Amino acid sequence: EKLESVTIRFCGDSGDGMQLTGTQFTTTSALVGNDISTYPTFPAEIRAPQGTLAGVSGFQIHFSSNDIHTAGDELDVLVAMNPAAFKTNIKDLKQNGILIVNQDSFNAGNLKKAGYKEDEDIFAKWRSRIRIYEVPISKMTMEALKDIDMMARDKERCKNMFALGLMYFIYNRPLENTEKWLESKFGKKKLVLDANVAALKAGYHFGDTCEMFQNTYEIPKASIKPGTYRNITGNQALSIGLLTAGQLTNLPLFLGSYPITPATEILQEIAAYKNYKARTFQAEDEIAGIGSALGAAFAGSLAITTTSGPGIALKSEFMNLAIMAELPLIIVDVQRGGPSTGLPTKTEQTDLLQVMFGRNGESPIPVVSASSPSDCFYTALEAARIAIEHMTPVVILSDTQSAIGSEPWLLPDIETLPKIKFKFHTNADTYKPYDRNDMLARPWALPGTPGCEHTLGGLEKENISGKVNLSAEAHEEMVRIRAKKVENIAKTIPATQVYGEQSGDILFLGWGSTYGAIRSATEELLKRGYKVGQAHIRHINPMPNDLGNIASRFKHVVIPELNTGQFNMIFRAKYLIDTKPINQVNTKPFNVSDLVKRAEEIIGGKA
Amino acid sequence: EKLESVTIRFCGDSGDGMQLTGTQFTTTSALVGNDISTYPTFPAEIRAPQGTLAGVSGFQIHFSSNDIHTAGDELDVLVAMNPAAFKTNIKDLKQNGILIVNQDSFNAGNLKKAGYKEDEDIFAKWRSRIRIYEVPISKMTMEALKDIDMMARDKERCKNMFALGLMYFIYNRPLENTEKWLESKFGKKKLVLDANVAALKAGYHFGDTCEMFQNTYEIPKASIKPGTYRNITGNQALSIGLLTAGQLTNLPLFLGSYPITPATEILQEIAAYKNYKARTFQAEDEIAGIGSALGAAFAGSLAITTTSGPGIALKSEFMNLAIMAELPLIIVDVQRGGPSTGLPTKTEQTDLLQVMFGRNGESPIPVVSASSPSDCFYTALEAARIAIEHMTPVVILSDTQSAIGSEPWLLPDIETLPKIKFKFHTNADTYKPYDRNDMLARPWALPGTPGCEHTLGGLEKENISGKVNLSAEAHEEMVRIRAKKVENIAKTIPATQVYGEQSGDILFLGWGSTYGAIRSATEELLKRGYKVGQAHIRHINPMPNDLGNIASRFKHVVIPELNTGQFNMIFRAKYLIDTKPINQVNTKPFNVSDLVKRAEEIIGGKA
Amino acid sequence: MNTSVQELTKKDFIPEGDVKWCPGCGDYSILSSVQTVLPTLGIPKEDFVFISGIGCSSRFPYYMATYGFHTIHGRAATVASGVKMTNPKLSVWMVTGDGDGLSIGGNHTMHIIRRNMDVKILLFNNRIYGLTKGQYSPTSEKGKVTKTSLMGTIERPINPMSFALASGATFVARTTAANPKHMQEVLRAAADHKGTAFVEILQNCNIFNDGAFAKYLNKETKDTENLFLETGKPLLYNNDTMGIKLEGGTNPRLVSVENSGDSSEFLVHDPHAEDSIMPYLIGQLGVDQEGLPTAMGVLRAVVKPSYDELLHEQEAESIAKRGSGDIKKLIYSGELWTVGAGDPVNMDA
Amino acid sequence: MNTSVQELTKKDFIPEGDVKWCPGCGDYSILSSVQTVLPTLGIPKEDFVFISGIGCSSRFPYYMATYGFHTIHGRAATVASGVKMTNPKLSVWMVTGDGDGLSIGGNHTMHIIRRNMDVKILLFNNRIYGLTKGQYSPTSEKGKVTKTSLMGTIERPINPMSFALASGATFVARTTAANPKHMQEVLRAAADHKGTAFVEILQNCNIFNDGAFAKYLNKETKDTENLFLETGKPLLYNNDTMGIKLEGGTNPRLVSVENSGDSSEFLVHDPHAEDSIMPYLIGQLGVDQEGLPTAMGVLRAVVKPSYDELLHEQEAESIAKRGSGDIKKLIYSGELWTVGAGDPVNMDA
Ligand SMILES: Cc1ncc(C[n+]2csc(CCOP(=O)(O)OP(=O)(O)O)c2C)c(N)n1
Ligand SMILES: Cc1ncc(C[n+]2csc(CCOP(=O)(O)OP(=O)(O)O)c2C)c(N)n1
Ligand code: SF4
Ligand code: SF4
Ligand SMILES: [Mg+2]
Ligand SMILES: [Mg+2]
Repeated sequence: EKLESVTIRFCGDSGDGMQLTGTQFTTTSALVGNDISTYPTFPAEIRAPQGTLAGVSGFQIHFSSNDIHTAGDELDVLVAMNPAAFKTNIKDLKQNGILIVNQDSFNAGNLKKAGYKEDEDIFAKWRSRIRIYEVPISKMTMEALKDIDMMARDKERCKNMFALGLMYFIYNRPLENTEKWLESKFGKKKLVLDANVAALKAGYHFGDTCEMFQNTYEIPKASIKPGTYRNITGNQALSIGLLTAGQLTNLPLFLGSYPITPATEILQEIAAYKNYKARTFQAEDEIAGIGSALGAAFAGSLAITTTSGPGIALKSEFMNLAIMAELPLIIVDVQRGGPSTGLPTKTEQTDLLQVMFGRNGESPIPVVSASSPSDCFYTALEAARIAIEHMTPVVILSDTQSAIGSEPWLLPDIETLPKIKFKFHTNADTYKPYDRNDMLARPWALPGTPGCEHTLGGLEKENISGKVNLSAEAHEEMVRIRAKKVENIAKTIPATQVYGEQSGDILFLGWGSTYGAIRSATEELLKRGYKVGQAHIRHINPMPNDLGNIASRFKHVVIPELNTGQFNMIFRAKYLIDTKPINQVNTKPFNVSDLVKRAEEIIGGKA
Repeated sequence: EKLESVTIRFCGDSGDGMQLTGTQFTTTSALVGNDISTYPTFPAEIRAPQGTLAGVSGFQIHFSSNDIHTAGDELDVLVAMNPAAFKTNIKDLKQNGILIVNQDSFNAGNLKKAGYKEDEDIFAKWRSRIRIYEVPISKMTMEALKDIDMMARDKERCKNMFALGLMYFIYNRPLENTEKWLESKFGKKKLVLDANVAALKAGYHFGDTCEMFQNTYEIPKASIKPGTYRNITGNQALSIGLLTAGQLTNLPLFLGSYPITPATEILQEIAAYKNYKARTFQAEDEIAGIGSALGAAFAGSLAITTTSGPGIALKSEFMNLAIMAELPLIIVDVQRGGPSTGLPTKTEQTDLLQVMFGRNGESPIPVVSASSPSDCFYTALEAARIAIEHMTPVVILSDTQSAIGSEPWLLPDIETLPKIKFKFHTNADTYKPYDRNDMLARPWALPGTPGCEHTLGGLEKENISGKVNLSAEAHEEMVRIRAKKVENIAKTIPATQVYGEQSGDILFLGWGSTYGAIRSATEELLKRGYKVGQAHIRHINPMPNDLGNIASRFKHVVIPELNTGQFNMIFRAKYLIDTKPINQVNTKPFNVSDLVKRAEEIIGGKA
Repeated sequence: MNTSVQELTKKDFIPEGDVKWCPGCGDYSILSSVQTVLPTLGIPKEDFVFISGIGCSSRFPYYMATYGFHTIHGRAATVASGVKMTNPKLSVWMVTGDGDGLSIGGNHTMHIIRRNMDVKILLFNNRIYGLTKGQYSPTSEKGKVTKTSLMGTIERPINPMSFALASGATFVARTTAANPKHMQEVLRAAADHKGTAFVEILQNCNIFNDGAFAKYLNKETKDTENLFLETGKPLLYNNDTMGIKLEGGTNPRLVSVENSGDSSEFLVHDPHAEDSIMPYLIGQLGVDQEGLPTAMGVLRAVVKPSYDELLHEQEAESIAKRGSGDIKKLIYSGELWTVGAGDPVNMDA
Repeated sequence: MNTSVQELTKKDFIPEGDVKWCPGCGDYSILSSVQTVLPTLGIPKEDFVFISGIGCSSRFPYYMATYGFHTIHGRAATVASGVKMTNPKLSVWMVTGDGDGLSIGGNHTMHIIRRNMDVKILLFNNRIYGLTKGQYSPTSEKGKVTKTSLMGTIERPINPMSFALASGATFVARTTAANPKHMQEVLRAAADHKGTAFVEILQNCNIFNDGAFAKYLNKETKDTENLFLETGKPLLYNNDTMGIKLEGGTNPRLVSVENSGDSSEFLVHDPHAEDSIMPYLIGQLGVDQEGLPTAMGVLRAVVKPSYDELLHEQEAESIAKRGSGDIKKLIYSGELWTVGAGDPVNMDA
């Protein structure tokens, strides 16, 4: 049977290796030519006791013969390795969806841990609605490995490979890629390697031989842009982007940071590139992270600090100093659920107003955002360009969804990467600390340069000379210059592309990781014959100058955000357009179907 | 000669006692029945070297036979005790204004310190424009004290009293009040007392006998509301307001704070009231200031933290925790010039967006603002009411102008003070940490209460039980409840009063210390026959529900702010009204005349 | 509901709901010991307050059936101080980690100790950031390889004992989660101390830093690595076969020597000494000075007035002197004048 | 413009524009001493960077004709660290106050010292908040009456020397602004030290805390209150008539005794000792232990690799091992596949 696209979620105990299973299914699917998009779900606890609800970990894969943009709304298939996983994930399975469970783990003990009665028939109320396959995954794995000389519990740990093999069978995927990967991973540990391969094959053959699965499925190749790809998460792409910026500018990279979920990985990624002159400094707190980065910028590094929501509060005072000192500095905020400690592992777009306005005084700062995992790479390059060419701190807004989600990245050819133009000021005779170029950027002269000695600081100053000056005239002028300097950036950004209709009923206006869901909704609505366009912006401050004009070509401007309407407020205030916000703050990315539904209501005048 | 109102500024070296001189002239003027308003100007330095520009300190008094609302635009009289004071203040003196200088201090040395040439005739270009009186104040003071056995330099320090006496003569004010005050101050130090009194009288008689001042002036009594008055600054009024709230609720006061200009005085004021069970804690930093206050709120104090712009950045993370914990906490932000360290002694309204939005996640917080020095008292009471009755942190926005400016305060009669309704929850059987009343406030149960043990925290929770819960449902519900809880406050605030016309050409919509200037401008415009009204709000979040309706009754909604349009943005986004902002960010309060001019342009369609 | 103090048992301090630390985490043993000690203190259950920052260790309050506050990262000391200053009769406990209390929160730790606020501080030292999955902490040994130090750390660890002593700590102790009996003695001593009690608890993170404290437990090494402190007793260890003395008169150094039997030569442990010199010395044993055993137990315990105590004394004194609060006095003070039918009158007149 | 190192004079470090401290402020003398010492160090003018926080003391960089950064309150250490890690050849100096460096900034002070970042820290200790006009600071003596402590403070001051030593300081010294000669010697020693050099400079705030250090200056008391440290010399003072020794063998205490002439009984100052025990002892003299003189000079000076040094060593090692940066390698790594006319191909194949 041929299918267009399928969404599978593997879930089980943190210890069950679901992330790994998911990743394997992903690369294999990529290799057979499907387009893919994935999204993992982690427990907030490190390792909650085995079998408990708090310990459930999952990995979702959407693969298709079309070009896709999200990890999928509802699940076609749910693989649940224990009762806790079943309980926490079953509601996402669609009508008539396939549920595959590891029968062996649905015992009294695990049922109790998941909060069921020991003898409860937990599938009862589902049988009518979905197709349930109870597979003795553990037993059959043990069986398959009976000849391998290994401790029982180690054998049992191969059950995820059995499950993977089974899914490979059902969706007609080759085993080679995973076999190759297992070799590279366990090459030395022969026994472990054999055990995993055996389990993988056993799963595959089980599907083949047993009667359970009447039909298997074909998901044809997608027509994908030719080129070289790798599967990448947003945190990886952002790290590579920053490292690339360092290489392009020939500047040493300095990352001052303090660990915090979900931004920590960026620090860990970049720490592996000391040979790229990438210096990572695990500071004592967020303040020291940005403070050290600002010092590094003063001394000539491409300076970065990374954090997540709660960390921004602590960085705000230094962000303001960076604005006054007019030094290049990249502040990365990987947004997570808030307020306060909130929901550290969940996604949200609720830090926009904080990074725009969370500082005392009039303190304009450029803000750019990433619309997908691979887009984090280009966002990083653009942030570096703005920071250095315009001598200003810049905020990058990413979020949990982009950061830990993954997608295939069509690798750019190096020559086409954007250039970043700048040079240090070294001429003592012409040096004035707050002199201005045509974009109002001031010169960057490094300590160690003879004759360019100067003192920076957070007190108000006078233009050109940079001398401390608290007069009415100086303050008025500097407030104006700092604002204009940021506005000028809009002159350097490309025209906004509108996907779909260029005028009509609805313009979807979005930013950040909602891109995929909005794009899919737009495609669906166009299919249904609506006059819909999508403008998705990278630059939030300054906004592209053409937005007002574009918006004016549509009857409704619809602004979907995973917050209560933050960008919406800024846009409304600026253009006085009665926008239609679509807001959701419930730990989850948008469902494409919800967006489509709301759009139809709006067009139909029901909203 | 009779005059309606006069604006005088005394200025000189930090050491010259100008603040004191100004305060004396103020109380005396109040006692003769004038309405008054004052505003001091301090140097950013503690004691810059004597005679330098950085060391100039000033005190401005506006006194009148009418009811006035500002410290005055231009100066009628400038008293400059040295060249530096002359140089930094002369531009504020109006055409034909009176300049009185201490001739003796205009010597080569002081001229140089002020950056003039030693032999420069610095009055040359002014003679035609203003009336200049060069009085040998120092010499004549020495002369007057020649019989007093005192060191020369101590005698010379009495010159400010001579200047004061002279002004008393010119404006026909009695010496008694100041004499009485000198006695109370120097009673024990007989010599000092005599010297000051002698200088005061000498100044007075000099005016009387010399030919210099042809005419003196009468400023008749203003028709002032009967009652008991005291002259008060905003920081004092705010402190008394908080202390009063403690008394009204019978709660111990806890103020956790870290010194910062211009908020420090509040900490110092309240520190003097230990017998009011007011506990002040000078913390190691702003974070510890608010953290200790939050702990105090948990344990049952009326908890407060005070700071200024840069300190808010450091408090944001805890403000968010307070929002999650739903505990009563008052955060006072006395705004100063920014960004960063900025202009610590200057006034500005640029922290509004920071306190509204400067936190990660969706974190709504009530914000109230004070419109004048004495209004700080009522603002404090209202903040306490909201915090306690609605169980929420509340931000008070004051600013340098209200904080250090002063005006007569018609003292309230104690019985009329607002009541604050609350009681602690002590019934173990009915206790649920996140239970709700009709306003959505949760119960306040203190550690030490048997059976009400509970754990608060910053992780998302479920309603009613307050148990940690990171589910989609719990988060969605709590985000909605936290927002609704703040909106509900609008139901408890009085209808917005519009001064002047209730409909017409222009509605001035303002908040904070711009009140006085806007009121004066409104009065002037009404005099000139324009249909103008003024709505000045205390509640910024939530806004009064009637604002949209009021705004709709006017052709133009004009929003004057000492920022680049912060409240304006929020208001426009909410009501989609094409407001006309008037913005100024130049260290100075609004000039009434500027507001009048801009309003006329707007009505005339020129803006 | 309201059990009388006498009847309190461990069970009263165990809330419903499961504990979510990793199986095998050292935190479990600390939790159990605290729940064992509290009912023996003669303090009503409702008077206990547990305040923490953020970290695995800081989840502690959720697992106690007392009042609790899981605050923000590194700031527990500030909240605990506010609680104690408001209501000194409460028994306030602060739970923190090596990252929470010494990295981001180091400054608050120093100041709460300096003020001698009457709060019991339990610092769970696992020498790693657990909750964020394994980065080095300020107590990680130099050269440690972690996710953020792939070539090994290049910073020297802080010794929590020295840090607390230099901050003026009146009570300082070290114990280990692996030794519940010793831990409970120390916890009891801390509870009995009036003022800040700073307790470092060595705790194994079996997921990200397993075996960090193995040398204190292994059969082969434990006798030579542990030095258990006893008040008034000489510093002996390895079953009293070895001892610690100060050598080299004018330029003294700590050395370990055989115990000839006459132990008069060895340093005697005096936690009550006015100055903090000996505790500072003893706290460095083993940790900063290789080859010597690590001191376990109470290093210092001296009595000084606590901040909250002094605060309320000043308040009482002020009330005695000036009488208690009075709104009318408060508002109607300073230079007043009345405006009536006639002229304004200065009220002071 | 670019004067060669040899020709540098004090004048080269004096910028135009007036200094705005209060007349009589101790800061003037520190400024002058620093400007006197710098030209003698053989370092090019453009390589000096002065970084401060906020406070009267922190205005310092504006009054130096070098590179400077007047940052934010309490955070100078973080900015200084970033500068030094980026360009280790710079001579980085941090200027802070008792409030800036020990109140709000205490944590960063601890960590920069722990890391042994090669930064010279000058802490101007006037035992008061000057810029905010006179509130008590963490070094204010207990009981001090200030604008925020009308009945006297109720917290015990921190001893900057003990704090720095407990943080693992490799160089610790105390001097006073009132003694330029001594101050300049100490500054020179600090400049020559590789690693964090922590210098406490006692500085009089004649406006808000005048006479705080009078006892070290008054004719009558200075001999008995100052103990000037000299490497390898016994701890003698009061013109060598008195000395410090450690008494009471098994339970040692510091005592001051008459110098009989044979000074062999007295403690000998050894700033180079591996452990920080003696410096910790000496740092407490006078300050924490009444009746004894206060030690002035270099308490500790030991050589350890600095953080910036190790950071760049690891970088060099990594480059040697893995070759330097290469964009192509960077981007085209991990599991790659190509989509072309035909089937996707796994590039690792
Ligand atoms: C402001 C802020 N910064 C960073 C974090 C992320 N974070 C949470 S716990 C932690 C460190 C925990 O280490 P430790 O205090 O030793 O506790 P442990 O988990 O080891 O018990 C960090 C960095 C946070 N939650 N908040
Ligand atoms: C974030 C922040 N908090 C508070 C202040 C106010 N402030 C400026 S300097 C200072 C203390 C200065 O004391 P110290 O460091 O001893 O310097 P000194 O003036 O005594 O030399 C304070 C509280 C500030 N500028 N920024
Ligand atoms: S990560 Fe480590 S410290 Fe945290 S719960 Fe697991 S074992 Fe315990
Ligand atoms: S206030 Fe004190 S420290 Fe500040 S400049 Fe004046 S004298 Fe110096
Ligand atoms: Mg830890
Ligand atoms: Mg100071």
